[in-house]
Amino acid sequence: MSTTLSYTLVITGAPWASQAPQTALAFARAAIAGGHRLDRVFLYGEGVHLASSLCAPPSDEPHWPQQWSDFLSDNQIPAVACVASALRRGLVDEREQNRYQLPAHNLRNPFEIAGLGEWVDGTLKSDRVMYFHGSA
Amino acid sequence: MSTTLSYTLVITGAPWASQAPQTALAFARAAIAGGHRLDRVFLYGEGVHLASSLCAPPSDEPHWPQQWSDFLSDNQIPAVACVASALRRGLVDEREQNRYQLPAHNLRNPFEIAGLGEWVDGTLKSDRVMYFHGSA
Amino acid sequence: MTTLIVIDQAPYGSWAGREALDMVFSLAAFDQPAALLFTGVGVNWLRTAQSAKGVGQKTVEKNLSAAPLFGVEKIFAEQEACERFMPDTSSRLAGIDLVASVKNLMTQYDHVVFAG
Amino acid sequence: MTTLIVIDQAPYGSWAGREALDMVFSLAAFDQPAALLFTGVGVNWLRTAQSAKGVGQKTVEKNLSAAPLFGVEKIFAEQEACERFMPDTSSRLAGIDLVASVKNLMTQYDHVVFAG
Amino acid sequence: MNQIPDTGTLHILNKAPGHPRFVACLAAMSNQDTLILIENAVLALPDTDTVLPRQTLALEPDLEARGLSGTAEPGQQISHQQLVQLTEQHPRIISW
Amino acid sequence: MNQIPDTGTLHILNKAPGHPRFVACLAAMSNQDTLILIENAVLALPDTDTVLPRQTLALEPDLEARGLSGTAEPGQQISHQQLVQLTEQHPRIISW
Repeated sequence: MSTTLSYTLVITGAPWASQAPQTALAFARAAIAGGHRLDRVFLYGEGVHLASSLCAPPSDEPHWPQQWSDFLSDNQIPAVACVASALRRGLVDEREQNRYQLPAHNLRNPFEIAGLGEWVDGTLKSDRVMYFHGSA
Repeated sequence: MSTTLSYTLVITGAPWASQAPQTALAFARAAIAGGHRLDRVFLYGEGVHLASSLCAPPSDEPHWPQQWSDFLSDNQIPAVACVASALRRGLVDEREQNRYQLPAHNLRNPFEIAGLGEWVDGTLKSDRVMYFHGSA
Repeated sequence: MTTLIVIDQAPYGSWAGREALDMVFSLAAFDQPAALLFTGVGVNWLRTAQSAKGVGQKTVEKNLSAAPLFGVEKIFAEQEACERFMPDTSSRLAGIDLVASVKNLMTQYDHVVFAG
Repeated sequence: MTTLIVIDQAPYGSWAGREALDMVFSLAAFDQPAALLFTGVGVNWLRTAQSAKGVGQKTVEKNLSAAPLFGVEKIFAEQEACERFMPDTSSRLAGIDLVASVKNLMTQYDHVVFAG
Repeated sequence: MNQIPDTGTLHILNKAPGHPRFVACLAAMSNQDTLILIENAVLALPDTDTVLPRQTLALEPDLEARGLSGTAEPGQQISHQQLVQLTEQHPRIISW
Repeated sequence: MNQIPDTGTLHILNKAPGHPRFVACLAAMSNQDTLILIENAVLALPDTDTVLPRQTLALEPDLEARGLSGTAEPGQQISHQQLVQLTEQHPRIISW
């Protein structure tokens, strides 16, 4: 039971549209507490909305993008939003803003934008790949 | 058959997660072609993602936020994203950006941000209120 | 004009149900007659002893209890779904009107609206 | 490592199915063994004569026909769902392997993945 | 397009067969009501497990996208223009 | 927590009863498999219409949120920590 395993977490459900980001965060915390390693968090499809820097929920409500950012930074875990999913849905970093001549960028730190190759890499290198989908 | 009616359209499904924005646009065009008036388009829940100015789908794919913007401007139809839905999901105009000290704003022209009162007003004043939901 | 807001989605899994509540409260705030109907798995909103802290959310039970105070005229629930998910009546919130026929109830309102 | 990507959602209603296709193509591009399985209403992806211009989209039929060229090993479909939605076999795309037991097929893959 | 009675409720359904709201919609329909299948719901036409109400119409672009133009009777297919006309005739509309 | 066999597949299900994928998940389970109900799927416990597999567990925070702590047997409720342990023991995991 005390073996250290490596995990890739894939989140495909958006905050507010699903519980996926909050369930994934609780799982991630428990995995770290259990002595495991998180190789990478990969946002896909609707899950990319978790990486928005512009969410401003009421102050007495949970702020999942903020909670995720803090967790990722504190534990130095790489997190990637799939570029194709993100561009369609309006999640861009400064590089994509310039490339597509968009009026702003809204990718929250420390999320990065990259391709599906990062997911393939996770399926090859991590001991476990966990998926957190929407429930609708 | 030739009576002119007024419509409020409510869109609750997001582009790419649902067909709601494209179905609503086809309906809106047909309503205008049929001699009717659109009082207002109201984005609610996940539907607020339609108002993003940062979507950059591949050039050979439909760009629903752009199509909607063009349609609204050409026909001078007011369009409103619900403020509570929008703030949670990271859709903000310059005013909300300043109020919540956010790093950018991403509300597409000519969409505006307002409260549910605009929806209530629609249910009271328009002859028909049409809802376009997600299908998942 | 009377409006029936229908909630047929499970609680806590998404924000859709809360946004339906906001709609009904908004109608009531503008003095428009409005009622709520819970159907299917949506009736699980009406269970007692909810405690959502562990999923990082606020418990919706309180919002529902406040509904009459804010002018929401009625809270209805589909009887068959209540019997399916909450056969023990003590697990149901008080003040709910069970309806045997969703079809008949819907015909009594000018507008029938889902939130998403 | 073998992966089975499962599509159980209807075509054109959302982007989820297309994003599942992107996953399977991506695996194939990195020379990883990958197959597709269509179940439930998802089998309607496999119907002939699709024409999505009227809903402002590109027809997915072509993407599917390209799957073998891009190295996707197999395209499976749940037999029961095909008989339910496409009883006339002439309305089904060619090159599909019908499976009687989704359960048995899934046990033959290391990873079984839904796209959303 | 078939003769549409100008009474009854217009039910606009966009969920695929098997979705809980698909089932709920059919159960809530009265005899004088009209069902319009749009988006994923047009898959109800070829579905051998679904019994549809007598007065059922379906949106043509959604049928075409899914390769289903052939499964609908000619009078069952409606354009967006005809959908707008139906909403003129029906003050009561429920979008499922 | 019950004794978990370290073979078989771990099925993690987050859809409410009545969702097509809920039904598909149950149909895809073998005898040696384990079912974990999370999020909306915990509503399967009080659902009098659902027959669950022998080896069914449910995530405690999701049960508590929905007022269902009382409907699960004590050994059926698992924490996130225990869920992580189950993923250690099961190389094959399907998230429905």
